[in-house]
Amino acid sequence: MNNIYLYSIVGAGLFTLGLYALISYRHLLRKILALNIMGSGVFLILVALASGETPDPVPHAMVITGIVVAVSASALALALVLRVQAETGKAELPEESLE
Amino acid sequence: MAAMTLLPLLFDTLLGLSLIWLAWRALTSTDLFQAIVLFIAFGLLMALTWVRLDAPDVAMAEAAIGAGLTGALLLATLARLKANNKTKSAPEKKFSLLLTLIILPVVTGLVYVVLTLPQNTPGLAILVAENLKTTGVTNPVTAVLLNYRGYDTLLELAVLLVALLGVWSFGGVPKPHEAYSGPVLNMLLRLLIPLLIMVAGYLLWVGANAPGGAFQAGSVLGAAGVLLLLAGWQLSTRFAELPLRIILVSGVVMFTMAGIVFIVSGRQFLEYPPSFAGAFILLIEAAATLSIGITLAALFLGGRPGLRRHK
Amino acid sequence: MVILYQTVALFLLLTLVAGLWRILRGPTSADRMLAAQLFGTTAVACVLLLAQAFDCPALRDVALIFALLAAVTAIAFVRRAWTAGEQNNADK
Amino acid sequence: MLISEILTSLLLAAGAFFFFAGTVGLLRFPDVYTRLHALTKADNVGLGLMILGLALQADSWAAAGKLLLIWLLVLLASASVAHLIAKAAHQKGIEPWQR
Repeated sequence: MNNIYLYSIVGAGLFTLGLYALISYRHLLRKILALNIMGSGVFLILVALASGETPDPVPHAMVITGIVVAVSASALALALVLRVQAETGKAELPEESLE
Repeated sequence: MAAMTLLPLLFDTLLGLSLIWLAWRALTSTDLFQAIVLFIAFGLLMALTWVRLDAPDVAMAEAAIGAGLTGALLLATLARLKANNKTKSAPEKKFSLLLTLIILPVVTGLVYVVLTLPQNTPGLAILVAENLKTTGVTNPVTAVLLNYRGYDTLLELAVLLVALLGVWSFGGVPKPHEAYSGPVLNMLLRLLIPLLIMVAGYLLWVGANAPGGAFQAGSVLGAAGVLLLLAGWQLSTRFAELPLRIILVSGVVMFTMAGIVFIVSGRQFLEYPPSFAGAFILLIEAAATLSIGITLAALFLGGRPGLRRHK
Repeated sequence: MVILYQTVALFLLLTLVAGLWRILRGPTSADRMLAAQLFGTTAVACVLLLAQAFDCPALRDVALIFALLAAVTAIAFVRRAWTAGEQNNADK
Repeated sequence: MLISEILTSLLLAAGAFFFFAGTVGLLRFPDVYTRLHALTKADNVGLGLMILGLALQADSWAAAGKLLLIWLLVLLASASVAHLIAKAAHQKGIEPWQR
């Protein structure tokens, strides 16, 4: 009966995967997916650690608001992606690095 | 009796591995459409995970947002990306080794910290349960959202509005280029929309003493709005200005007003008297549900209604 | 009975994971979307079984939300993603 | 074992079989139209059987009614989605598979 450890480790894994993809891809839509997966990882750790004999309702409430905020932030980010495309013709970050 | 512990363990392991695998494929597949579908599937499995973790409130929010909004939002955006932005999406090769070296310590650190955290601590659960009688509701999650941590929820409603303002600042609604929705879709909507509104009302009502509440109900309402917009429904300009804005801010306004009323009567901001708390919470939640639903649908619209987009 | 519910739920999760293969394989976008649709129906059954196994009636409301919103993503796909300008990469 | 429990077990097993058939169809059938057919028919029968089985164990008529409502909703969604996807595929000129 230890799904607490299991799901917390899955949460940490999701966070890491998201972080990796967030840094290594230039396409903005991909970055938004990566951010959402990072967020899911954090939510998973919070709820997993709160579960047990008596589930703690405080993290549950935080995660519910978190899910709604995440989707509205994604909507704003997607609108920004379309705006970037309208300005530059690309939905990616520019190629050149800081020099 | 071994099966009693083995089966859930197998279920959890399979679910956890699928989550990791789906996230990995969604983030690395070269085709963006495929990535989005994998991400939608990921959201569904997250909802199952919340079910397994004894968090039905969270599962409801995830189900409503994941099935009703995220997928539609991502697909609608993908449709508006130009063809050369759609397919290729390769990782940067230059830093991949360096990045792995940086990320490995992060993951080991995270896993170490998570594993060393004390488990089965009741956290705030006891405190919440002890004072539940004074909150006016019996569902602890609703009590936390609307009573103990009312500030958080109020500010969260404000965050939703700010996100919408951000989207509106980019200009008007993009020109719809849609065909007639067809008899099947129309019929489906005629059946679904009233049901969705009814279920939103049900979730709002039941949230006082069982899983449910303003956020879940608002998300369901938002999904109803998304469905209408997908079928080509347009907000009449008569309602696009003042009436829409009044509904959008009604949640925040109701919340703030309830807070101020108690300051005037000699209490703290958002400190409800136990005898009226249930009624106030229902009132605030009703306004919040309406605001959340309409805000989410407006976010899906992707621009300010009633404003022509100038080229 | 609880063991039966859990076994069937596990079995459904297995068929669901097998269905993932179709998302990866395609070949058309519609095939991928179909697999996601399968996920919706199977998830409803899975949640209902877990609701019965753990005797938690609130989970039925989760299944109700899934059932109500099962069509939204597919409608978005048909009305937006697939009709508007996928000409370039549909038949590759 | 009660008769209702035996009946529930049988219905759940039959439902599981139909879900299995639906997934096999999704994986093995040759084109979009046949896969649609496999999914939206087999899975809904499977869900219907399972819901019937679970409704036998429900505590109240209200709970059984909710289960039935869920099944009807999934039927409605699947039927409409199958139609919409098939129509869109046809309009895009995807040829039905022929032997």
